[in-house]
Amino acid sequence: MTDREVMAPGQVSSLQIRAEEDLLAARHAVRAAALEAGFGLVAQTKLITAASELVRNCYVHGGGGELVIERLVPPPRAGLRLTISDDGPGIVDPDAALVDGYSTGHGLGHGLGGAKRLVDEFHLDTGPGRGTTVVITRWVGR
Amino acid sequence: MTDREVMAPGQVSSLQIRAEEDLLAARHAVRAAALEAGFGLVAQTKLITAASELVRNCYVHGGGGELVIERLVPPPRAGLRLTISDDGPGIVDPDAALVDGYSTGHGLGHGLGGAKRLVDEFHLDTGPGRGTTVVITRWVGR
Amino acid sequence: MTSSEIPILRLGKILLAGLLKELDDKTAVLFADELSRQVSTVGAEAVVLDITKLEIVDSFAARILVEIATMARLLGARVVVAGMRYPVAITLVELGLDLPGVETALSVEHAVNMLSQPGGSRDG
Amino acid sequence: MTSSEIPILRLGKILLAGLLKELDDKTAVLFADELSRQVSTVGAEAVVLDITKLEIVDSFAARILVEIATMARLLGARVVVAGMRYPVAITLVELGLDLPGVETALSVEHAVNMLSQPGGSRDG
Ligand SMILES: Nc1ncnc2c1ncn2[C@@H]1O[C@H](COP(=O)(O)OP(=O)(O)O)[C@@H](O)[C@H]1O
Ligand SMILES: Nc1ncnc2c1ncn2[C@@H]1O[C@H](COP(=O)(O)OP(=O)(O)O)[C@@H](O)[C@H]1O
Repeated sequence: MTDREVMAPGQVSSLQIRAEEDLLAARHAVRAAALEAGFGLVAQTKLITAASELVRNCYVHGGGGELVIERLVPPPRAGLRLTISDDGPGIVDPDAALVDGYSTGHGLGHGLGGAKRLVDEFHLDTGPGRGTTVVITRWVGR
Repeated sequence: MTDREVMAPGQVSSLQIRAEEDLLAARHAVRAAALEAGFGLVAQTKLITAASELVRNCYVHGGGGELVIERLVPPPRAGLRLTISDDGPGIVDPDAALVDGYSTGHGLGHGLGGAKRLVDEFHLDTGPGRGTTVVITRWVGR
Repeated sequence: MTSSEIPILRLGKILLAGLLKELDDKTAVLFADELSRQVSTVGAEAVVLDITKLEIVDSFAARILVEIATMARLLGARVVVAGMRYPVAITLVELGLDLPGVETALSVEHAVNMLSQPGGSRDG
Repeated sequence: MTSSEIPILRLGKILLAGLLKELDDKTAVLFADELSRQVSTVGAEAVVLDITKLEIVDSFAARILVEIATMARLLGARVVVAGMRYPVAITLVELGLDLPGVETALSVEHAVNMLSQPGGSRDG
């Protein structure tokens, strides 16, 4: 695997989420970026899991979309920012969707709220007919 | 610790709730006042726990605020009155919020209803956009 | 080896399955089918799912693990999930998930020992 | 000593952690991470959380205790919470909280005895 060499600090990479296999590819890309950024084992696992939840939502609920991985360099701190976006139906009631156990499908309904708890910053931009964009950030060394 | 000397009967003291550390400081201040007022061990524990729930709500849900500790002297009885207030979003449905298990966050949802059961008097004044003020009172020797 | 690419070994009345690094949708479904078929034909009394290799358990994978445990339980077999990595345990709890009804063990060895004790309880 | 300032001692296959007077958010998270790492690396079969010093357990602290117990259970270890003060127990019941899934013991000594009995039950 040459994944580990792909991202220099400050670099941005993106990945289309169109098929089931892309979920795996997305996870691999986030793992490679997290290793490269210097995250510890627990932080890495949390970030990849959060990404996995959101990329799956993008595919399952949003009909597919895009993952953008952005390597943040100091100042102020080193970190990783992921933007997961789709042009799907959007979420009518985002506050409800964030509550654990709320699912309109066959999921456990812990994805959105869980992902929020696993990262340092979480922004959800959505609305009926507007698609869904989630931006998550985790800083190295916390 | 000189905490134990701070409150004479009838005296009022107040404490800002702005940061995580203030939760601990609030607990210490309530403990000192409860000892001074002559509460037994169980009553003390109940009052401090109720205060802890409400001060955490003030910080987490209300965005911070203030704790006022008031030493009540006879007549009619010795006791302690705590006022926890914030200018946050307020509570849309206070009756629902008092029900055990109701939480809009990641909490257990036992704070508000639990605090009410732990004290002798409980007043909740809140509404959308009006902030939240909770006044609790516990009398010595019951 | 099975059609799901997840090896299932037989140890007396125990079936031992070693999950791989990743658990995707298709593999999971094939594996669950194959496993329940084997539990049934072999008359297995217990299944040990070795998840030592699994690096990520998101809510999708957690659901699969619980579904496999339920399926085996309905067939009359116990399921023990063994060898969860500690970052995975920390993350699952933060996700608010706790694999209800699933027994756990530190390692496959612990799981097999636990299953060989006649007085071993059924729930974690 | 651990990075969370909560000492974790090892007694054979048992880890013994003594919580301090206060349990705040940051300490709790660091402690949970460190404890699960140790459970995993040491292969601990049980964890005893000594809460003798803990003077207040509000719903936040109760959630933490349950989460730590869940995390240890996912790794395959038992968790016993030992030494709860009686005013704390009275208050928890009035809060409507009962630490689901957490085993309890009167003291650390009781907990260790309980864990050394092979037939000790697994559930609280
Ligand atoms: N990208 C998205 N597009 C449309 N709806 C979404 C999206 N992400 C989440 N949702 C909605 O929010 C709900 C909760 O999401 P989540 O907590 O991840 O649970 P789950 O995916 O298990 O249903 C989903 O059931 C779905 O209705
Ligand atoms: N000071 C406050 N400001 C705004 N909302 C509050 C406040 N206190 C409580 N609430 C609301 O009431 C709900 C129930 O409170 P509580 O019983 O303490 O549970 P928890 O804090 O565990 O969620 C909270 O989830 C929140 O929505």
